[in-house]
Amino acid sequence: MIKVTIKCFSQVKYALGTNELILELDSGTTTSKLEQLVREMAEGKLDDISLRVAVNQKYVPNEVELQDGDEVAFIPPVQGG
Amino acid sequence: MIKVTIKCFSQVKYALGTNELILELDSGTTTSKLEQLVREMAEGKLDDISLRVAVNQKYVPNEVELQDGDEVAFIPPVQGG
Amino acid sequence: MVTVEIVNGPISFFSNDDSREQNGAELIFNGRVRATEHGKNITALEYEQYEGMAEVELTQLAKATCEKFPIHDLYCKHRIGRVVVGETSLHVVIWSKHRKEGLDAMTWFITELKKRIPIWKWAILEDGSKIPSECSHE
Amino acid sequence: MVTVEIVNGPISFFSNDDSREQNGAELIFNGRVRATEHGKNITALEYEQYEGMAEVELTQLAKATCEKFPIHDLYCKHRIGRVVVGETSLHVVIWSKHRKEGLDAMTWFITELKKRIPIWKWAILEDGSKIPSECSHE
Repeated sequence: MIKVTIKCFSQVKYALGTNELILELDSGTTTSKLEQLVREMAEGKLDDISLRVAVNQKYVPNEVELQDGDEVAFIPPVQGG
Repeated sequence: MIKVTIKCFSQVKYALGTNELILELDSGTTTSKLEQLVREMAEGKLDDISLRVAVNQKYVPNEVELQDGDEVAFIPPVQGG
Repeated sequence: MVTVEIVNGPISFFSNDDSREQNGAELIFNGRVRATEHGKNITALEYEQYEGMAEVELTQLAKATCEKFPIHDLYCKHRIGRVVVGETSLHVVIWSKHRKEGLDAMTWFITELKKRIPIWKWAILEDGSKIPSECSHE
Repeated sequence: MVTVEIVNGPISFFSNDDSREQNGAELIFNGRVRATEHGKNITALEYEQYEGMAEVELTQLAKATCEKFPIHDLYCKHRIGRVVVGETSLHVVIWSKHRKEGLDAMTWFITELKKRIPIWKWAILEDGSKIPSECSHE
């Protein structure tokens, strides 16, 4: 098992009602699998929202396998400026 | 005869050594004819310089006949900014 | 050279600098909070950041802008937290030899900022409620 | 609305205005005198204007810019007389709803200004002599 921290922002925070989740996952869990889990937890509220993935505060364009202690964020469309 | 004032700026001022010329010209003198005269007075110093014509402080794109009392400027490339 | 700051509270603008003898062009962009956001009347925006990542990404973007365009310096401040209508949330200054590269660099920098810097807006409505601003690509 | 001034002496910049509730973008351009002009070292530029015509043309251009682009306001000050290296000779502020039209309007306004406003530069060289700056189309 691995433990990962999920940082929640904007619509993800709004949908899940929390800033941060700490989850225990099976070893070998990928970012795609975790995104699917997060979308299920949001009960449809994230269905129309595209999410980019950041692992340890860096965008990762492709699916990667998560490691114990990783910090993950599913980044909804950004709105700086 | 008509009397016109020629305002001189930048390279025209530099070439003719004056801010202003007042000339008496034949009735019917055109802007093109006056430009030719000014270029002759400059003794070649304006040969490589394109000049636009303003009459009474407005650009005139085409040749016009000058009137008594007109203010004329032969405008070298402008350099504002 | 780049200077990037993410600031919680009012932005102090970068001060005027007459010592730049080779910088013919100084271009300043101030992004302000408007009274309407996606058709809704608002009293303020509340900017949320991914702390750490936002500043790192913004600094990288500023450096990339200085490499992509022949500009001398780029300074940027982005405000976080509550910003009331009329106040400045984003302040960018670019110095360059001529205006063209400054304008091109400003256009690119802000466009990319709006694509990749993890900062989000929450709309504060007239009744005091707070909701995520809808996604926008202006 | 446009405000245009041709000023003999240092320019005071337009002051910050937080009351603009529908102007998301404030874009400011400051054109500065550089230490070199067409490869020559200079200590200052001396700007000459066609008095009367320069201000009329500049005002017309500012109005034309507000008609051509969906911007709210354009303020412009141009300095005349001697401007030492590092100082600002041209100060333009454009307010608009979004940044894009502001950037486009700024680009067009300055490009046209450099084509048609009857203002010229004299270079003041290090030995104190004064010559017309060569024609430039930057």
